[in-house]
Amino acid sequence: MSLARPARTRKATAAPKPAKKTARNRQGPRTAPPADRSAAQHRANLLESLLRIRRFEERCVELYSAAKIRGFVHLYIGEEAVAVGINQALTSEDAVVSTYREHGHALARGIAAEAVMAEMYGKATGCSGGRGGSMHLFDASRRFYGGSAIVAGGLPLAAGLALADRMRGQNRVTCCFFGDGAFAEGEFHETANLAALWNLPLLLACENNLYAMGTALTREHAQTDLAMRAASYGMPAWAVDGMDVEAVEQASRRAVEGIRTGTGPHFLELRTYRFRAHSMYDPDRYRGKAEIEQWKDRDPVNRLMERMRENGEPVDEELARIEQKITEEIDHAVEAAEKAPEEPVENLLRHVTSASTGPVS
Amino acid sequence: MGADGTEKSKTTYREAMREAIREALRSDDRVFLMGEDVGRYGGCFGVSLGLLEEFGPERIRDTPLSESTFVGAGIGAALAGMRPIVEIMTVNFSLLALDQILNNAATLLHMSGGQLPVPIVIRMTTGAGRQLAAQHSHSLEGWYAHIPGIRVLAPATIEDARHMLAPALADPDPVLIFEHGSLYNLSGELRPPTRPVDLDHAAIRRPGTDISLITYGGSLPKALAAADELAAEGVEAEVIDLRALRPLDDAAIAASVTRTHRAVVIDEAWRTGSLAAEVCARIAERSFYELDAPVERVCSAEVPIPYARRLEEAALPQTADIVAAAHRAVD
Amino acid sequence: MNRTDALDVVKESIVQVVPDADLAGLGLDDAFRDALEMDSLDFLGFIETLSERTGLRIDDEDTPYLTTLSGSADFLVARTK
Amino acid sequence: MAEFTMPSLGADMDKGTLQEWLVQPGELVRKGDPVAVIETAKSSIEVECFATGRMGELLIEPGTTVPVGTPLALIEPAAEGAGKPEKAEEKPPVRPAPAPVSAPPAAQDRGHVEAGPLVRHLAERTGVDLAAVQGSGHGGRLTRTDVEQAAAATTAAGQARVRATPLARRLAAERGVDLAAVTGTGRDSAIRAADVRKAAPGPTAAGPRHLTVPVRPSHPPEDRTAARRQAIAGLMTRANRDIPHYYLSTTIDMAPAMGWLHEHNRRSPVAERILPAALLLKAAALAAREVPELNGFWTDDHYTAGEGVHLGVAVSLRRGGLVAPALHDADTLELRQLMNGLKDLVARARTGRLRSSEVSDPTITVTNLGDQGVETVFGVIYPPQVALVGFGRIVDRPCAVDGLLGVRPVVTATLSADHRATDGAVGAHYLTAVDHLLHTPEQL
Repeated sequence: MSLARPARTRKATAAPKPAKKTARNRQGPRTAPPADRSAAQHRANLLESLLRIRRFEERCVELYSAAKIRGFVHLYIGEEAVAVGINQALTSEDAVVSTYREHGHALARGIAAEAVMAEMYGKATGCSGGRGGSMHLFDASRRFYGGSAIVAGGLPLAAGLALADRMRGQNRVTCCFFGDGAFAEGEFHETANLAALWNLPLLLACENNLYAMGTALTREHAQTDLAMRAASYGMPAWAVDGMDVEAVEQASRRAVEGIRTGTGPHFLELRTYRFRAHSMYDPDRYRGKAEIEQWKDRDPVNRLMERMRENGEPVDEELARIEQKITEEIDHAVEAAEKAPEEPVENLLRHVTSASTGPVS
Repeated sequence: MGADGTEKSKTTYREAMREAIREALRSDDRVFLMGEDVGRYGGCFGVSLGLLEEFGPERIRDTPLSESTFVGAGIGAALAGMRPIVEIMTVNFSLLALDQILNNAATLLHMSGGQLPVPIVIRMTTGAGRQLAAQHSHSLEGWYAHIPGIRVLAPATIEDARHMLAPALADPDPVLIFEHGSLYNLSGELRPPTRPVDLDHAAIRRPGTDISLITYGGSLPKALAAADELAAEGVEAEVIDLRALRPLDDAAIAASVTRTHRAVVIDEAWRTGSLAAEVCARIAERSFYELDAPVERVCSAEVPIPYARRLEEAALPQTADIVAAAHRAVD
Repeated sequence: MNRTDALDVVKESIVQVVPDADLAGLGLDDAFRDALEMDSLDFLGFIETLSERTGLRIDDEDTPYLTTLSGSADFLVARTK
Repeated sequence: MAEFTMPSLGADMDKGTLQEWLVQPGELVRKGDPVAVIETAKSSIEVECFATGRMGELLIEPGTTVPVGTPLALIEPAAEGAGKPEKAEEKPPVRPAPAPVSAPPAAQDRGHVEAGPLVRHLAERTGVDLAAVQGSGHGGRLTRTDVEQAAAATTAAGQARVRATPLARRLAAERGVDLAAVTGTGRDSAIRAADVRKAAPGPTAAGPRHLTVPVRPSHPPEDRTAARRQAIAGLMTRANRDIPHYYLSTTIDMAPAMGWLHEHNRRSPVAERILPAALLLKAAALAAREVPELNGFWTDDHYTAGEGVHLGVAVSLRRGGLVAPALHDADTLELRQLMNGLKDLVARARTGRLRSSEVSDPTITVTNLGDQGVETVFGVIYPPQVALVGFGRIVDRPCAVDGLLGVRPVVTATLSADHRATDGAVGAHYLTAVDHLLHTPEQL
């Protein structure tokens, strides 16, 4: 955890403001980037989205240590600008296919912290009914087609979602998140080829955090310029500073506009970094502390706040408001998850097939 | 052709399958066919011949040789409300898409807590008998029958080739259809269905009292031939066509064994860890006290299927093997 | 959990412990422990089953709420909220 | 040849009904194996045999009621010859006797039979019990020939495992056909259904079929309830007539015990919670160890102390009636074990799956009517036991403790004791011990 975090008990005097505007913004307007007069508000909203993910995951670390959450938990801390920035360009009609490091994608998509937390707890009220856990968050109503824990396994699926839109003439975009590790899988190359060949409305969002688990980019790819390689499939592709949420937003809007106008799939290489281990705790033998510290200097949260300060926007007031709001939100999510019922064991076989509510042969 | 299933007509298994696809494409604009060479080439085994001309390249889609991705794309399209029919050339190639079938198609519904059903149909050719050697001849449908969350069908008759597809497309969950390569040229009269074709039940293809020959897919004609030979020797064999390999129709198997007290299971897959093994286990579980002889199995030899004709024939279950197994149980 | 589901869980839990219990003859507000002649072991079994099925922890202090069908159902509804 | 007889499963039992055989003739049984289900007026009980050997003839059909002591079956002891050296020495020298010193009685440890794997395999296949065969090889080692001869002999006697298909076995059971007398026409001479039908052309195939050998309850349920009532009536009448009871009672402060229990349960998952009844039982058992004069039997005009404290626990059955099976060695069980033992015992008592030893050997009985709301219970002793402990309901009562008046949970403990075996002083000693024990629940 890189940021000095306000104590959780800290109380602000002002009552929390309704989250109306935030909610609209999280869905992301289809219009151009906000005009100057509302730019300050927009940045405050971005800050809130970044912090929501950061604080949620920090709480997950605590809960994991307390054995409330188990299994594999892959934290997104450091990479938040990617999920938040890209979601600015998407509408609620668009689809998202995600990876196993997807808490950030899910929260940025607007899935309630409560539903995600309950899923982390494995409770019946979780967004996957307790059957998925950290790696498999789903919300069909938000067209969030889940965390896939097979590296690159979500890419063909995303191509299919885009294909369905193409065939039905619906002007929607499917965004598929994947990492630099997935770029080495055959399924990425098959999908890039198919999507370009069929001109599918697909945004390929490659989160290049420099490590496929513990294998550095330079040790897994002969040519490390991923955007260039993607471009060889005949699609627009460019690299973006994934630590700068506004840069990500800008690039995503450009790509999504391109896709909506029918120019087929686009590829973004989002250069980013995870501050924590691959999964919860690892020995970090594969990378140096100095490197981590260097990247922490580019922390997307601090970076955005600096920019707000430079513009003379009321950062500290916003921060206090946001921190309190998020703390309450997450406290509530944890409390609800604690209280939520477990899925009864009698329902074990439910959802194996659409018909199965009881024992099946 | 015009075989719409309302009157008798002479047809083949291949044409019946094509007719089923045509009917599906006509009746539901969410349906499309996708796979390697299904369009211009007309399908590796000619099943989709002529469909491109009738329905156009949007709905009869030739894909790159990317099994994992076009099967995955089918799954994605199904999630988005389409009703894709994905053709994989042979079951051996399906292993390149096994990740998508197992990790996505079969699990998404459950993993998402019931939010994401996957109404996809995946068809593929299976089985040996045409001297195609060890990478085009195997019977791996039993592997798929191992997986909860998918339905596995093995149409063995012209009727099932014609009529299983529609209910498969109507199923909200993934359905895999295994078409045995030796059946495509099977020809005969197509009788109109007397009742709705279901995907849950085995069929008695020939009633009998002395022994149950339990089989599916490409081995059905061999089992029927064996039953004829046995009848000539005074042994009345009942031939059970499983039709659905998952879920297995336990009740039909048990009922037949209760009638005959003896069983031979015929499965073109290898014996070890096979569907035949599963059927035997269920007989032991449900019908132990009905058995009047050890259960017999006729399976392929445990060898990659060889090219040479004599060797291939020796590797596969043959009618004579079935007759001999039946005699071991009855005599 | 809605009240109908809660009532079902309560009834199922009773039947689990007292297989031949005549629930049809039991009023919603009857003290079922007496009516069904459940001894303390039976009652503990009932609590165990209820707790297992709902994932709720039920303490000794909660048992006064669990004397009638309707009281038990209310308890479950309140706790699972 | 040992006899397996209708066991006495309680002082009140003078006859029993064989409900079901759990073994078949020819099967090997070990001492302690359950071999039959016996229905008494109180419940159905799996009874064990007390000999090791091969089941011989079954003398009684299921459904038959016979007096206690009636032979039900024969058991051929496994090592009759091998275990008796003097008899072995009488054998002619052609077949040397097994070395008795190096070959301990095989029935107790079959692992010490001297035989190679091939011979063992052959024995397994032909159904020969190696322990019952005399070895003719070096040092009494069993040879292949020994086993083959034994197999031939037993086959001739119809005692080897019969090779028959499952269907044939089922038909034979339904039609009462002895498979040993049927000639098999199947592969390797296995008996098939047709062979059984030929041997006993019973009902046609259209007749009703049962997938398992049917268990015939000897009484319809209503009759059984009445029978149970009758049995209890008989026993209690005899107890009241024969035993000169004396009664004592004391009120015990349960505050420490309940406080401790509350704390324990608050910290434990539901499945590990402990009921007050378990505390009371444990205290009763420990006190019985402390006062052995109350823990035993009055038979033939004298008292015998019990070996260990086997606490009879009175369990009321749902359809009426009462059994008091034993929690074995209750004084040595930790509370958690005792609680689990209690749950298990009550569940099995109510489903009719008690073991015979549980029914026949309690050394002292506890009845805990508190669950049903009464405060004091004076019970009737189960002969030949000499004491019965009763606990009433735990109730809040005003009570003086350390000079102060307060409301405390209390329980009334009573003792009914046999005056022939003890006097009131012993009984008082017992109740005082219970009282002390319940004051230090953490030590229970």
